[in-house]
Amino acid sequence: MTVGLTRSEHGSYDLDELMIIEAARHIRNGDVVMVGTGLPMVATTLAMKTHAPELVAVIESGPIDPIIMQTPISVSDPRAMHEAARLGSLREVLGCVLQRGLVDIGFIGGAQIDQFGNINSTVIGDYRSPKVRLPGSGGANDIACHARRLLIIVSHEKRRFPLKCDYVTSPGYLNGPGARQRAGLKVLTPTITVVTNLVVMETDAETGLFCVTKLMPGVDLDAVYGNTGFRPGVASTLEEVAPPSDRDLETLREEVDPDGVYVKRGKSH
Amino acid sequence: MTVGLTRSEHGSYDLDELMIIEAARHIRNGDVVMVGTGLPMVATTLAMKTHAPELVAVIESGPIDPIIMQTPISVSDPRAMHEAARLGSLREVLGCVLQRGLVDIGFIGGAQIDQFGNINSTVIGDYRSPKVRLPGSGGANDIACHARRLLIIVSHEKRRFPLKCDYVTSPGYLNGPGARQRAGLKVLTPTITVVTNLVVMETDAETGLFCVTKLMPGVDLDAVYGNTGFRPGVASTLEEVAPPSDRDLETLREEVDPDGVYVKRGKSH
Amino acid sequence: MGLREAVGRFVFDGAVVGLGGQNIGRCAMATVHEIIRQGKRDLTLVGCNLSISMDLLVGADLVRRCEGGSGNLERFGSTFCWRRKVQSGEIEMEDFSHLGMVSRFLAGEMGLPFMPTKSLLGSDILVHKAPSTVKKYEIIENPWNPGEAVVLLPALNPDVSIIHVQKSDSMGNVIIGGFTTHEPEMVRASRNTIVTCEEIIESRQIRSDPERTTLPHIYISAVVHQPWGAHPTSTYRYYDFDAEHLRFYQECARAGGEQVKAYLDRFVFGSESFQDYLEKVGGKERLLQLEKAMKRLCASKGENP
Amino acid sequence: MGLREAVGRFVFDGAVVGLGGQNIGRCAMATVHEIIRQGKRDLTLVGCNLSISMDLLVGADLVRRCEGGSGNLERFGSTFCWRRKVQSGEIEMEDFSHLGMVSRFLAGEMGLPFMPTKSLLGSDILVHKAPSTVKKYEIIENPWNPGEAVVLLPALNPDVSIIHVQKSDSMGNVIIGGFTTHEPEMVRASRNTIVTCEEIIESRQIRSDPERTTLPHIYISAVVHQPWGAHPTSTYRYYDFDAEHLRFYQECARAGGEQVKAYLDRFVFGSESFQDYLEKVGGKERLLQLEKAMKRLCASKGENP
Repeated sequence: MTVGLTRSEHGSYDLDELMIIEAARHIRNGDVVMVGTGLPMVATTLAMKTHAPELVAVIESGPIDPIIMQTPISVSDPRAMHEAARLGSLREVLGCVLQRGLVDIGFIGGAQIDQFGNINSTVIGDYRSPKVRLPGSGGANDIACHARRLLIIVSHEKRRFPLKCDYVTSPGYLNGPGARQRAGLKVLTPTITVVTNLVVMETDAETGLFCVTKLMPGVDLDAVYGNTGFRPGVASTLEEVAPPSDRDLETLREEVDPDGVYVKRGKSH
Repeated sequence: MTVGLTRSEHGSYDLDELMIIEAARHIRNGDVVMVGTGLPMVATTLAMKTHAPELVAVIESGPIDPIIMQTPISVSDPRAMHEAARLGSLREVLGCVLQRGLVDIGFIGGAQIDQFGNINSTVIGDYRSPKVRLPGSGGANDIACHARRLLIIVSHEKRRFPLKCDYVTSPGYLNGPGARQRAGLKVLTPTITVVTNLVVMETDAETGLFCVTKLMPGVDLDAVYGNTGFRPGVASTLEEVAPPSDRDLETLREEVDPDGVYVKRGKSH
Repeated sequence: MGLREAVGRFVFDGAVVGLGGQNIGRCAMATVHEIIRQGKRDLTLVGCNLSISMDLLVGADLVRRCEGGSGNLERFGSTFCWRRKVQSGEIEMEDFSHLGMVSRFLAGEMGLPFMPTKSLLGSDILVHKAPSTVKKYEIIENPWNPGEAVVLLPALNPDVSIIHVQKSDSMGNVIIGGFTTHEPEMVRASRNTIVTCEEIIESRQIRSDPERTTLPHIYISAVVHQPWGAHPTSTYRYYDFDAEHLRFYQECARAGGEQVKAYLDRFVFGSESFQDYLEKVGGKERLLQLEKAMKRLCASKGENP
Repeated sequence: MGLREAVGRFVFDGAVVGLGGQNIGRCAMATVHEIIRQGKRDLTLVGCNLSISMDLLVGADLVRRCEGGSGNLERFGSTFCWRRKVQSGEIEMEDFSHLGMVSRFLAGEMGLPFMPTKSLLGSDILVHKAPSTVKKYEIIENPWNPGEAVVLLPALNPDVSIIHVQKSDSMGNVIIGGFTTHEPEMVRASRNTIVTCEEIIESRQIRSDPERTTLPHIYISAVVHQPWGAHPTSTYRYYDFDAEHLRFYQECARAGGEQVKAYLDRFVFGSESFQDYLEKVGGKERLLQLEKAMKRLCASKGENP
C-alpha cells in the first residue's frame, strides 16, 4: 500500500503507472469508449473501477458495455465479454456505434505518431518492400476517423515520434489544418491526446500540431524535445501531471493488473 | 371428400381452387420461396404440405423457413413465425436473401398487370392526384427485381390486365426486351407466371410478352382474349391445366384453408 | 420516465417519427395515443409498412408527410385515413420499396450518407416523387462494372422512433421477440427512441445472456412499462391481434369524418392513459382472450415461453 | 459430411477463403489443418483480423494473397510467417481497416456491388495497393452534400468461408456464442461455408427459439461436429485459449524455416485428423484444464451455461 504520496516521493510509483492513471483521467463518466487491448484496456478498466463507473466500453469484436473484471489480453478474449449489455458483431460496433458517431473517446496505438497526430501501424520503410511489416490498421483507422476524442498511450521513445510517418494508417490532422475536411472526414477537429511516461501532448485544433499540456513529475521540456522527432508547441498553461491518488494506485495494482502483466510497478509495492 | 375427379366433373371443384393448386405446382421442392400473405401463402402452404415439403419460405418481416400450419393473415401474424429456422429482420430477408440472389421464386400481386409483366400496386390514375391510392410497393418491387421466377395469382378480370400499367411499381420486362438490362437489374430474364381462374400465362424471355401456356378446364382462348386488355401470345404447346388430385383438394380444404377464408369451394364439398 | 414525459420530451412539432411494428404486429399504439393527446403536429412518419399507428396519427390530422414502402393493414384493408388524404393531396406520401426503406435506415445506422440498392431500377418509384422531396435518389455507374446502374438512396435518421417490444430492462436493453422488421436499423439510426414494453426485466437477466439483447441501451432514450401497449395489434408470445377491434377501427377509418373523430374522442382523447383505453376495448376479459389465443398458438408448436 | 469431404468439395486451388474468428478466439483450426493436409494452394485469405489460422496456411506455403484489416495475435505477437513473407514479397497483403473489410462483406451479403464508408479517407490505405489489385476503391461525391467525399469499397464474396462455432443442428442452423466479429456478414456473402462446431443440437431446439439462430441453414454448405475445433484459440463458454501452445507456435513461426516445417510435420501432416492433433497437444488432461478455465470465468460472472 502507498500512502500520502507527494511530488518528491514519486519514486514510490513508477511513471508507467502514472501514465496509465493520467490516461484514465481523460475518460469521463458516461463516455462511450472504444477500446482494444493492452494499455488502453488497462486504463479503461481503471477508469471504470474509479471515477467513471458508467463508462460504456465497446470492443470491436462485438461486446457492447461489458463489465471488465480483469484485463483481457485480446479483443476476442472471453474476459472482454462478461456481462455485456449486448454481444454483437463487428459491424454493430464499428459501423452502428463508431461510424454512426456515438463514440466519445477511442484509443489507438501505433509504431509512429507524427507532429499532426497521424499514426502508422502498417509498415516501417516502404509499403511495397517494407523493412518491418506491422499488423496494419485493425480498427485503428476507423477509430481515428470517427471518434471525437482520441487517446494514445505510449512509452516515449524518439523513433515513435517522427516528423512524418512512413505510412499514415490512421489520420490525425493529416498534413495540417483543414486537411481532414478536404479529405471528407466527418470529425473535423478531434482532440488527439498522447499520454507518455514523459508528457501529455494534445493537438491544437487550429494548427493541427501537438502541444505539450502537461509534464510528468520530474520531467522537463528538454527531456521531451530530446526524445521527440518533432518540436511540439507548449500550452500557455503548462501543468504537471497530478500524482496518483492512493485509490488509483491500489485499484491499478490490486484489481486491474494484479499480476503486473501490463504496468511496471513503483518501488514501494 | 372428392373422389375420382375428371375433366367433365370439374364442377366438383371450383376454378379458384384449381388456380391455387396450379400455382402451388410451380413451386419445386427445395425452392427458396419469398411469400407474403393471402393467396400466395395459401399456395405455398399447400405446396409445403404436398409435393414440396422442403421448400424454404422466407417472409419479409423476418421469418426464415417457418413451418406454416395454418394460413397466416399477415406477414406479421404469429402464424407466420412458428418453428422458423431463424426469426430475423427485414434486412436479413429482403437484403441478405432476396437481393443477395438466393430466392428461387417470389410471389407478387397488384391491381394491374400489363403485357410485359409489369405490376402496379401504387395508384390508379395519376400519381400526383390519384383516383385510387393503393398500398404501394411493400416488398413487391424488391421481389420483382431480384427473384429468378415470379408467380402471380389473381382473379381474371379485364381491368387487371391493361396494355400498360398506370404506374410501374414492380418491374416485369418494362418496355420490352433488353429493358431490364438497360435499367441495371441483375435478373435479366425472369420467368413471370400468372395463374388465374382462366389461364396460365408466362412471359417469353425473348419478347418480354405474355404467352398463354395453359387453359383452365372448360376455358377457351376467346374467353381469355375477352377478359384481357392486351392480346397475349399462345405457346406452341398449349395445354390444359391438370385437374386437382384428391390429395391436393383435401389438403387445401381441410388443412390449409379449413375455414374457407381464402378460396371458394367446389360444389361437392 | 412515464409515457407522457417521454413523448413531451422527445416528440416535437415537425419531427420525423420512425414507426416500429408492421401491419398487425407490435405497433407502438400506446405511444401513438399519447402523441395524439399531446397534439404533436406536422409530423413526418417513416417506416416500412405503415399501418394502423400511422393511420391513427393521420386521422388525428397530425401528419404532413409519410415516407415508406406501403400503407395498409393487409387482410383488414387499406389504411383508410391515409388513403383518403393522399388522394385529396392533404398529406404527401414518398414511395420506396421495403428494401429501399430499410436500406435508408441501414445508411442511417452506419453513419453513412447513402446506401446503394439494386431494387427500384426501371420502376416508376424512381420516376415520381413527393412535392417536397428535394432529391429522392441518385443513379451512378458501378465503378467495378462500367455501364451498370446502381441506385443510391439517402440515409434516413428519424428524430425519434417509437417501438413496442416484449422486454426491456430499465436501462433500455431491449429484447424483441419474433420478427424484428426494420426496427434494429431504424432505432440505431434515430436520434432518440421511446420504447414501451410488456415486461421490465432485471439488468442481471440481460447481462447473463447478452447475445439475446436486440438493442443495447445506448440507442434508447426512454423505457416505459406498458403492458398491452400494441393493442389492437399483436405482440408475439404475449397476445394475438384483436380482429374485432381492428375491424371496428377500419369501419370508422373507412367512413372518415365524424366517425374518425368519434373514435378518437372515445378511445384516445377520452382516455387518461392507455390503461383507460384498454378498459374501453373490453378490459381484462377481452385481453385474456387475446393472451390465450397467442398462448394456444405458441403451445401448439412446443415453443419456449 | 466429414471435414475431409467438405474441404475436398468446397475448397479449391486459387479459392478466396473467408476466415472466421479473430485473434485468439474461434479460429477454424480443424478446417485449416485439413486444408493443409489436402494441399489446396494459391489461396487468397480474407477476413478482418487475420490470425493464427491465416499464419499456419501461409507457413504451409499455400497462400498467394491476403486481404484484411490486420495480421497479428495481439499479446502473443505478430503473425510471423505472414510478416516474413510480406516483407520478402512472397505473398501480397491488401490492407483495409476492419470496418472497411466488414463493409465489403456487407455489400457481398446484400447482393450489392459496393458499400460506402467514411473511414479510410485521407489515409495511406487509399494511396497504396497490392500489386495484383485492379481497383481497390472509388471516391465519389455525396450527391446529397456536394463537395463531400465518400469512399466506395468493392463487395467481397468469398468462394468458401470457414468458421468454428458453438452449436449447429445437422441442417446448418448455427448458433454463435459471444462476439460474432465479421462472421454473419462474411458467411452470408460467401458462395459456400464450412462450419465446424462444438455441439450438434436437435433442429427442434433451433426451431423452438429461432431468435437465437445466428445463421440459418440456407447459407451453410457443410456442418462437421468437431469438438475443440478452434484449439489453440478459445471458444466462448466452452474452453479458454491455450496460451502455452500459442507461445510454442509463435516460437516456431518466429524462427521460420525448419521450425515451421517441423511444427507442420508434427501437428498437421503427422496427424490423421484433428483428434490426433488434440492428443499431441496434451490430450484430455490439457483440454479439461482449458475447459475448466473457461467455466471458471463464466461461473464467476453468473452466466448462463
